[in-house]
Amino acid sequence: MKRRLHITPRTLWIAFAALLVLAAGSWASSLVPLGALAVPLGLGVAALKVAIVGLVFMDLGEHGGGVRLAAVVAPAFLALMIAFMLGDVWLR
Amino acid sequence: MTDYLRADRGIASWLLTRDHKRIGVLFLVATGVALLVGGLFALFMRLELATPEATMIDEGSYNRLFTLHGVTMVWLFMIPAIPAGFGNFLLPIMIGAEDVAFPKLNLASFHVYVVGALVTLFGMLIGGADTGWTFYVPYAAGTPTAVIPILVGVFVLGWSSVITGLNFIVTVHTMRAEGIGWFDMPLFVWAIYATSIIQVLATPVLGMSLALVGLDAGFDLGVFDPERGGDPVLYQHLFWFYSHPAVYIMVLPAMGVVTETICTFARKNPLSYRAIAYSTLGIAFVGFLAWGHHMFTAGMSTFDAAAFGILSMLVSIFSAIKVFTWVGTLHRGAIHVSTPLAYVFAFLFLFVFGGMTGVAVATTSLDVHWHDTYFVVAHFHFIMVGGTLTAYLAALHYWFPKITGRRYSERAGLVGAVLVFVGFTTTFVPQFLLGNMGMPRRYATYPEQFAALNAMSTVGSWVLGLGLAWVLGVLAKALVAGARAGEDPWGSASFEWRTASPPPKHNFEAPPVLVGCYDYTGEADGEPEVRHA
Amino acid sequence: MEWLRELLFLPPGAGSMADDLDALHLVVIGTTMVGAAAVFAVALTSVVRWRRRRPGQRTARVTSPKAFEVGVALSLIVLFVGFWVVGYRQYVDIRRPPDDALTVHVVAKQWMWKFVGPGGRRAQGVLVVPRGRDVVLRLTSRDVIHSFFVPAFRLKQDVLPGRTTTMWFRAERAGTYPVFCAEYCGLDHSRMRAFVVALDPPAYARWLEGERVTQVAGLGARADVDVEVDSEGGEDMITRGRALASRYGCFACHTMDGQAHVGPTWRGLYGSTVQLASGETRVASDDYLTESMMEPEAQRVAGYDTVMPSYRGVLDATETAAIVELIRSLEDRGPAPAVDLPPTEVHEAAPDAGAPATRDGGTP
Amino acid sequence: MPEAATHEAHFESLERQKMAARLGTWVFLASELLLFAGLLALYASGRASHPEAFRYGVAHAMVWAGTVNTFVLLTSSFCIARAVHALRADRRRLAGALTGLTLVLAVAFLALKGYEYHHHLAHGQVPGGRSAYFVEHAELTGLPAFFTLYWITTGTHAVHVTVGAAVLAFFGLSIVRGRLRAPRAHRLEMAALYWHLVDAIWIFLWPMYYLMK
Ligand code: HEA
Ligand code: HEA
Ligand code: HEC
Ligand code: CUA
Ligand SMILES: [Cu+2]
Repeated sequence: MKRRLHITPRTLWIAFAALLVLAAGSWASSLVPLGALAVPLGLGVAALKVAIVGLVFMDLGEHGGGVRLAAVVAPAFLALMIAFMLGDVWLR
Repeated sequence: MTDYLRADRGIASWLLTRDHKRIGVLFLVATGVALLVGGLFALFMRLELATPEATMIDEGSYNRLFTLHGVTMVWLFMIPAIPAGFGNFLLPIMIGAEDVAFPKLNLASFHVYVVGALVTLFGMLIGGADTGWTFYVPYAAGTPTAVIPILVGVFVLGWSSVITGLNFIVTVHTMRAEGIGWFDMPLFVWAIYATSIIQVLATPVLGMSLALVGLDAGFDLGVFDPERGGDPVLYQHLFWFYSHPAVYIMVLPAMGVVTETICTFARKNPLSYRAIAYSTLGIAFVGFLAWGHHMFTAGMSTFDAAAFGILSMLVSIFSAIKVFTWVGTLHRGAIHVSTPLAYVFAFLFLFVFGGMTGVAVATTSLDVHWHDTYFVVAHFHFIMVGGTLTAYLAALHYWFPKITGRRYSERAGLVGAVLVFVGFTTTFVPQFLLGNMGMPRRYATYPEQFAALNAMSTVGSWVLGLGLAWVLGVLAKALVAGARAGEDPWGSASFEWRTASPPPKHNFEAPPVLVGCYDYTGEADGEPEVRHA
Repeated sequence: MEWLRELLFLPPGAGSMADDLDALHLVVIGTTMVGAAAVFAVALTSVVRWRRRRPGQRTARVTSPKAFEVGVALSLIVLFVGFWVVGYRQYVDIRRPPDDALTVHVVAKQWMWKFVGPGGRRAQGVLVVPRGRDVVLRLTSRDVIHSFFVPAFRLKQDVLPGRTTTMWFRAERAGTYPVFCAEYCGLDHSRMRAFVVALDPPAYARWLEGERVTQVAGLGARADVDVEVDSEGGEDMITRGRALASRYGCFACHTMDGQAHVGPTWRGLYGSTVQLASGETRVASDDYLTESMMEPEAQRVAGYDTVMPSYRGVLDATETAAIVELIRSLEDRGPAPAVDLPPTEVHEAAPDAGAPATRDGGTP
Repeated sequence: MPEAATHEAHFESLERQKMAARLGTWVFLASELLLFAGLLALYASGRASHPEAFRYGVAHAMVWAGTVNTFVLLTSSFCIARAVHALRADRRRLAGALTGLTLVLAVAFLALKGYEYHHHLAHGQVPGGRSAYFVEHAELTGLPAFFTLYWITTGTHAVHVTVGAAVLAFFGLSIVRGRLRAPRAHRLEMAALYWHLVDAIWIFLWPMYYLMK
């Protein structure tokens, strides 16, 4: 039973290029004052980049349930932890 | 083929073994010692609390005692005891595997445990810490006692716990024998699996929080110092993010033991396999979102109080489902009361009571009175001693023949169970009442009005100690002089009983047929009779 | 009700919330007992009814109907969520102090409690309050976390360094009630005790006029608590606040006459709605003012710069209280009286006025 | 009735080992992420209660160093991913070279980070908030918290970079010496997964500590 590889070296190159473009965009946007937008933009682009790294470099799409569970649950708990701590700090 | 005990000889063949059964036994011995040490701390504490003033033990020593008691019981005994002890021994057998997925890592987890235990012990010997097992800042960052070695010790113990959990998760996913699907495994495996998830995801958070306290204490970094923009309440969030899920690390394996014991001694299939399996997962995941119920009076926002309050209620439902399923399993069974089942009955009563008092303290407004009083102390001892320790004793008796190949005296075992139950209730029921009266916990001295109930509790703790010593004696005697146990002394259908006692080095002599671990209907291949309760 | 309390060893309730809380307590604990007993009883009867009759006995496969499982789960959810609904409403009441309450500043430090009451009356180890009047405590700690716990009121609140938390109560009966520190705080944590003395209005008035609480409440003989009342007492908080404000240089930036300077004026500030630079608005309460002094950047007022230094560690709690009192006196309604007297309705000439005895807090 | 299970040595098979190793690594990565969770949550909470101080800290970060380092790590991540593909195709020279490049980039990252730390120290931006710098900025009460968190978080990250680099160096040598070949490419894959995690965490640290003014 051989695993089929959907990710080719070409895909890697495309992903790499996308990462570079996104990073450059992040940096450029930080030069202008963004005000309240800075945080959502910074974190949003970061999330996008991490998604690319996860799906392409780390080959996440290829794996079974256990791997996906690990990849989803940990960030989810991290997010919930932050949400509840902010729910305290902001609203106390 | 020789059994795993006789397969190799010499100390090194134990300390460097990669056999999951031997590693399990090593953990059982080590955690047993921890129980003894932690229990002795408790007995000294109760001795001091027999009278209102500080008589035999001064305040400073008392404060160290409850800290060391909590640390020892939680991290050295309870968290590894059932998963790393019984789990290691049984999990591969129960899924028809030859060993865990990463045997070397498994041994490493024991070695890491020993290192952590030694560092903790070193901390205790050079004076011990007086922070409580919760290490709340800013106190823990400024205490004059030896908090740093204890923090380091617990940090290391945490990694042992992560490694064990990781190994078990992978083992369950990849090592199940052919034909054993997820819903064909004994439910104990589900319990250990869910526990492992918590260990892997929660423990690193503890590690980082303790490291931060250590940096505050050792290098004055002031991470949680309000003068420097820190916030001590945030430490509490981080600590409980681990420590609430950790209470389920302590109880889920015990619940697995209860399921196995009940099914074996009632000769019955569980009333609902899936209800138990799913509620186990439910506890593991939803359990992550209830941590704030330890902080209702800490000055947390009312929004968070509401959220954590209701999430605590939701996670409780899963436990209740399990309890009802167990009781339902007895229905139409063929019950034979032996020592393990006697412990399980004690568990049922004490866990329901302890769990419902958990629901009581999770009721936000009521916790305002109960928080940090003896009511909470009673709540968690009902679950951890009345629940988990009792289940641990059940497991010890239930699997004793499998692990050692010998049988203990049933009558003496029952006497032990009764002593433990009586001692337990005398110790901890008065503590609920003390909590209602308003006696705060971690009090070395207390006003006169609390004296009578405290005295009663102290007497109870001696009976409990006596009971446990009795149990130790009974099992020690059985170890050397017990009658030989056959393959399956209880007439159980579960997989671990389908190999010799003690099992051979590679678990099964000949490829076994592993099917129907809860099948107690007539002939194994006859059409099972299905009925509704 | 009273006998049920006795059964559960609850001290007699003396606070405004105690009765409601105890009612819920009884329901929850009652359910617990019944539930645990029922589970145990069913298990035990099963042992008898379904005991094994032959060694090799086998059983039929029994599974539960889905509807049964769902039904059980749902009814428990309803029960538990019911607890939550009632409990959370009470909790909100506990956490939200009423307006127009008497404010007492509480400072905790290892291992004692200090109180600064209305009119600057200071005391250590004993908190004197009038019966029947809402009291708000503003608590802060000088060192580690402590927790202010009054079992008779069924209330407790953690006391944090670097932050002011609040708690409120109304003593319904005159009496002396023990206070414990409920958060572990080091060596003498278990000796960090105090008393709340709730006085009938006339006795309270006498105390305000300078009579010692040991006489008013007959506390003299208590050995287990360090009761010490600051004899200088009565110093006018507002005068003190003004002196402090000029000593610490607040008037370099703030005025009391309504003119904006480097910072906003203090006149009419108290109780007004402040527009913050972040876009939010806050009501200038005691909390807000305290925070403004400790962490000016956290809630910068719109239109001003971040130039105000933090006074954390500079102003201690009694000094903060005095300045807050000063700012409060500049509220629009004109200077508040230095001393708020409790309403003097005469109660059924309480026989225990002054020297009450309660089960766990009575005079020996 | 399910098929009778038999006790076989089937779990010896390489395929199963690969699955186990891969799942084990992912579970470990999940664990590692939660090691950082506390630090990230402290940042969020700290920023919520001291927005000005945190924004001040970010605005005065050494943006160019952080940015260069971001590109360094992104490139290294790509290299190691490409190396895994190369090894699977048994192109050992390419795999070895790419692993070596990854290592060089890792060292570059650490060197630049070290330079940055040095710069902070010289300016009194130390962890713990005890320096003249913080006295000058006394009105920003959250500034010590910002810098302490910055040091601990990036420090923990740097430790991970170091460990990851050590593991990669080990496998790189094995490839060069011809001991690690296509059939066992999953070993390099595991090390690469860890490296990607280190990269992914930095991807978040970069905006947090350099960009979100
Ligand atoms: C094994 C350990 C363990 C377990 C399983 C639990 C389980 C629970 N705990 Fe407990 N808890 C601790 C160990 C544990 N706890 C410890 C150690 C502390 C103190 C920490 C410290 O401060 O040092 C603590 C403290 C603690 C607090 C904080 C108290 C305080 O400090 O103020 C709270 C508050 O909500 C709480 C709640 C709960 C709840 C809701 C559950 C639930 O999961 C319980 C669910 C179970 C049931 C609900 C029982 C089954 C119910 C039935 C069968 C229904 C019966 C039928 C009817 C009523 C009809 N716990
Ligand atoms: C797993 C957890 C666990 C267990 C089992 C116990 C067991 C006991 N505990 Fe513990 N306890 C805690 C966890 C636990 N505790 C925690 C977390 C705290 C909070 C600490 C803090 O505040 O920071 C606490 C606090 C605590 C307090 C409150 C201290 C205070 O707040 O001031 C008290 C007081 O009575 C107490 C008593 C006891 C007693 C009498 C036992 C008895 O059950 C002990 C009985 C055991 C023995 C007497 C040993 C005998 C054993 C043998 C003879 C060997 C048998 C061996 C084999 C069978 C292999 N405990
Ligand atoms: C260097 C100038 C300066 C000094 C000295 C100063 N303040 Fe301020 N203060 C300000 C400024 C500017 C603001 C408005 C911006 C802000 O909220 O940070 C302010 C705001 C306040 C507020 C909130 C006012 C509102 O309208 O919401 C309070 C309360 C306050 N200061 C109290 C004090 C006290 C008490 C002292 C002395 C112990 C003091 N200040 C010293 C400049 C100063
Ligand atoms: Cu103050 Cu405990
Ligand atoms: Cu909890």
